[in-house]
Amino acid sequence: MTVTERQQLSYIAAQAADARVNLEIETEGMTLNIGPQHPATHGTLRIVAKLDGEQVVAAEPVMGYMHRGYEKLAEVRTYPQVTTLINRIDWLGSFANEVPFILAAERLMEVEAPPRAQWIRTILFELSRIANITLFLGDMAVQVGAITPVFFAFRDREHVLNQIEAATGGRFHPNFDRIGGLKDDLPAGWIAETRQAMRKIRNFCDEIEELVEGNEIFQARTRGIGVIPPDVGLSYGLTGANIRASGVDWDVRRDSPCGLVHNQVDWKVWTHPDGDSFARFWVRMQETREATKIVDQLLDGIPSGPIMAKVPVIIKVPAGEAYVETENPLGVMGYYVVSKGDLFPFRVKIRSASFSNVSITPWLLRGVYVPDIITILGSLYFILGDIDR
Amino acid sequence: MSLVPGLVKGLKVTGTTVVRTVFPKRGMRTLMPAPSKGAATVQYPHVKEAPPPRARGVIALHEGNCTACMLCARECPDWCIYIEGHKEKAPPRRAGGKPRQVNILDRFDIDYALCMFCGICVDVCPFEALFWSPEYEFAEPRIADLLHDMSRLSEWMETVPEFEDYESGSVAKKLKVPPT
Amino acid sequence: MSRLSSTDAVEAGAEAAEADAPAVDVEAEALLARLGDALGDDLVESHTDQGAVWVRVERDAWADLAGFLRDEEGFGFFNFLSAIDWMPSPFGRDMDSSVDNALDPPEPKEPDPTETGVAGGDTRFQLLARVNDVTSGRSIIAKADLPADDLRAPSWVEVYPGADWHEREAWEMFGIDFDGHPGLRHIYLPGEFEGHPLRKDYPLLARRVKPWPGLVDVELMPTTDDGGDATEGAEP
Amino acid sequence: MISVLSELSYWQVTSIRVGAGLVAVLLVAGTLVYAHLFKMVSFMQSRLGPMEAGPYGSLQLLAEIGKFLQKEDIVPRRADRFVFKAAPFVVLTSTFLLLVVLPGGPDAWFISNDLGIYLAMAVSSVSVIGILMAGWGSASKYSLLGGLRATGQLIAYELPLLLAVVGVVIQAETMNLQEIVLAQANGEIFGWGAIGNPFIITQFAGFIIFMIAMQAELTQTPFDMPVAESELVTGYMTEYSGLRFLLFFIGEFATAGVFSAIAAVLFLGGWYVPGLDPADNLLNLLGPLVLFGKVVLLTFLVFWVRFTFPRFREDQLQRLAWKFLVPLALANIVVTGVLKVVV
Repeated sequence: MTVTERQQLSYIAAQAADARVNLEIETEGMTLNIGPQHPATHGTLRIVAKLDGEQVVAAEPVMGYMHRGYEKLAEVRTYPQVTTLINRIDWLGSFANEVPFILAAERLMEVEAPPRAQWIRTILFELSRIANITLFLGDMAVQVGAITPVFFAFRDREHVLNQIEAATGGRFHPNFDRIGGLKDDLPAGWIAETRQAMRKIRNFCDEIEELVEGNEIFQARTRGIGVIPPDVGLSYGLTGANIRASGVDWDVRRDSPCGLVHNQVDWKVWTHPDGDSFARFWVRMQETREATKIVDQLLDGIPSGPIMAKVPVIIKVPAGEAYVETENPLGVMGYYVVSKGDLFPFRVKIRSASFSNVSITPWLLRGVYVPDIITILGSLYFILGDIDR
Repeated sequence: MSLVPGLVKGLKVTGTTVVRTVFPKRGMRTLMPAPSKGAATVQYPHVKEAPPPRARGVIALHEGNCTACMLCARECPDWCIYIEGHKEKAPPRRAGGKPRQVNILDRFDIDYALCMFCGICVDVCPFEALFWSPEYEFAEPRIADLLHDMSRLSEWMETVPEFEDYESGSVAKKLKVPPT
Repeated sequence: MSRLSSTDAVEAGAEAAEADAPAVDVEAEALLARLGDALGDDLVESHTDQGAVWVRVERDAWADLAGFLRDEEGFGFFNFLSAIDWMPSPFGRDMDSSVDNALDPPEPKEPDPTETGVAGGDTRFQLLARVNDVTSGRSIIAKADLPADDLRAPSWVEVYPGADWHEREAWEMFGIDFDGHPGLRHIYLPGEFEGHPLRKDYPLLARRVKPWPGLVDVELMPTTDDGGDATEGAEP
Repeated sequence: MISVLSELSYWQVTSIRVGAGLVAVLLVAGTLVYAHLFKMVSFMQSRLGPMEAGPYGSLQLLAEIGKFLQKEDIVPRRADRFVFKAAPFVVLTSTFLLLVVLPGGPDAWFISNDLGIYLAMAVSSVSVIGILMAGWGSASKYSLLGGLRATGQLIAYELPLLLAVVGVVIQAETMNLQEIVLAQANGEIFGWGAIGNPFIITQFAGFIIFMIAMQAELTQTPFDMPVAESELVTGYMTEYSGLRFLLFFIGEFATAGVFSAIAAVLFLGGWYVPGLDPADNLLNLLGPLVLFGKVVLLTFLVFWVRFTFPRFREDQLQRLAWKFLVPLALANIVVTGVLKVVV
């Protein structure tokens, strides 16, 4: 049996994962460990790249440095306690993590949140998308070497985080979604402030458009780099902006809405035909603008009424299985919840977006240059917590 | 492609940001540089931003309301609340009445090194003994010092803000913070 | 005020409920019929509920199912692959009131008879996977029983390359071997890790090394036999 | 001033010059770090930068130096110790050598050499050796990649840098930097000599090429692949700590200052102030300040670009150098030469 380059690299990566030591394998090429502690992997992802000069012969991600075992932990926690955990999966858009789980539990309980709760849920859902992707827009620039945009991103993301904090009490870990509704209603004056924040985010998008997107160097660095054909992307399970940048017109928010009121407002799913890193950046940029529009429209039409449906104080979820997925900032996130009629979920399978999104990297990174590794990883946009769960 | 190269536009963006940061008061024709107003950051120990009233900074305990019912400790996902209590006979409330039996709280510790700030304990408390305070300056140099006891938790009660009004269209009931 | 959902969804967990579900999903039925034709007896059971379709196939047909779904039905999007351990946890829930005597925890119980969920099941371990057709918005959840003494299944990597990492995860977490997988090795856990953490009989140490702080060591309040104002401060 | 110096003995003059050189490098570097790296960039990013050490954080650099000096001087076990330790000094030497040909006033110069700019271009290449030493000696893959990138890049951009200077040399008819300044001071723009003839006007293409090549020589974004934080951690500096890292750091900013000074001399009239007699003794005092002002202006451009743009990829950078800058510089030389002969 001939050993292919890929298999050899897999072997190296396996050895690396086993020994957790620096690799010193000298072949005709050079094996470069990018990570686990590296400025570009925002977290502890490690890429074992085999180089020929500056060209990547093969690359293999090694992860698990941050695995927290949420699927196991969720089995010993009650349903309300689980939302605390899953806040920390994608920590930049954490409210969005809670939504599919709560929706899955609601489906099992056959409860539906009142309209006001659904509305506010959707607003917060989109706010966490903005908070998440705003950072991407700056971060992507850092990956290709421009430092300033990320500070702009931090600066303007703050407006959104402030709104999330004012409503939920938590900047990063809201834990605000409850089975049957929300924990609390919005504070007075929140709607007006959120509108203002949306205006600032749109200004930020304009700035980034001029500073990063229109920059010829940025385009030279990202156009044609890391092209993902749509069918390959789908078979690797890519979702979100990554697959829409390959021209696949698929958005769970529009195509299979569940419990959220995206279909009540007027918005557009953006796609880009190129499938390269620039397309992924571009699609996310449009998505941020679109999200601000969604929020603005939803703010106009929040219905009045209660924010909690009638649910028992002690939540026992009837036996059954439900899978609910939503279009989270990073891509499609779903929870397969198996209940046995208990206080605790019997099994929670977390389908996180980044895990599948990053699984394409061995395919994608062959033959690129070292700087392109960073560009591609940056444009795929993963959160380590979303990979390692 | 526009006529102006993107490179120049980029320089314009950063350039305007410099001007905006240094001369924030543009409308008032003042050319006094005031970067500390124009910057988006504040000089933390000198200037402090006030978190919103709902901010989950630290959990404050209203000692008088706690009955050591253990609900918070049971519901805590991290098992970071430690409660001990005992029963006592209290003098009757009305003259001539029988002595009452009350639960006295001996120990109420929250290990903030473990706490995930999820707020479940505050939610489940049936006696309005736990509240969120936006206070956030309780860092400690040693991790063991983050185990805060009853007296410390009660001190934070003073920093608990009044509950805000709700946005219009809400039918939620506004809660009250008990006086310390 | 309460808006309890009034959908007359079929009772989850009911076996073979798809045939007599009130609102028959025509599209799903047609898909199931085509699957039945393609797989024959290997399609063991199926179930539809609120638009979701579950199928359970024989283990040997696991890869054929993937191939059929992708090539014939256009389910090009690989969503996830995992497994379920249907054995009830022998450790209970670690914080039942019966565990209040934490210093003397009960011995691990004999596993209860395994109950499986939607689309049934005969064995303790069950594979679970989901694929989508993004153009038509259809999706299907596939299951396959795995005999406990021979935990192996055909790999999906040939059909869906994205299954690679998911199968590594299932191998690591449940100990399921995938025939034809290019390299089953640890994905999250260190290489020398022993055991399969997501199996129900794998203890969660975080819950075992520390006593539950929710133990009530205030002796229970006698009922308010002393009359008067006992409501204040009384435990409900 | 020359009269004062001539009365002193050789060693006294030498120590004055060495002292002036140190001040010129370190003070300028410190000011640039504070004004640009700490403050301007912070304002660019809507923050305040250091505010605690000294008024408006002006003593922050001293605090940083104190911090670096306290740190352990780590040498990786498999590093080539001598090469690793010597590398930062080689880089810094190149900076100091660059300085010697710079004139600061009619008489305030270190050496007046007829091959001035030639010498400057020659010694600027010495830093490449230092960087390659650092990259190779560190026994780290990131450092090696960074060192190799630096070498390829610096060699590629030496050429346009040099060719951009040739236009100035043709116009000034000398390679002596002092005389280049005088040529600009005494020059006329179509008979109007009020501000002299700063070569930025006639040699604008040369100026642009020089600035781009300079940006690359200084390994500043968009040409910072050798350090490329997001790819190579910090490239050839990855393994350095404490004092030696500080030397690289000072070297980076001091070189930025010195190169800007060369650009100011070549294209902006150096120490000359329009309206004054170039031989005025006042310019011996005013000249260095004027030059410093011009340096601040040029480094502002350098850092403005640095903190605005993303970085090129190595191959794109080489393409820019060989396919765009070199032909453009050659064309500039041809045009300048033809015009020189014709006019």
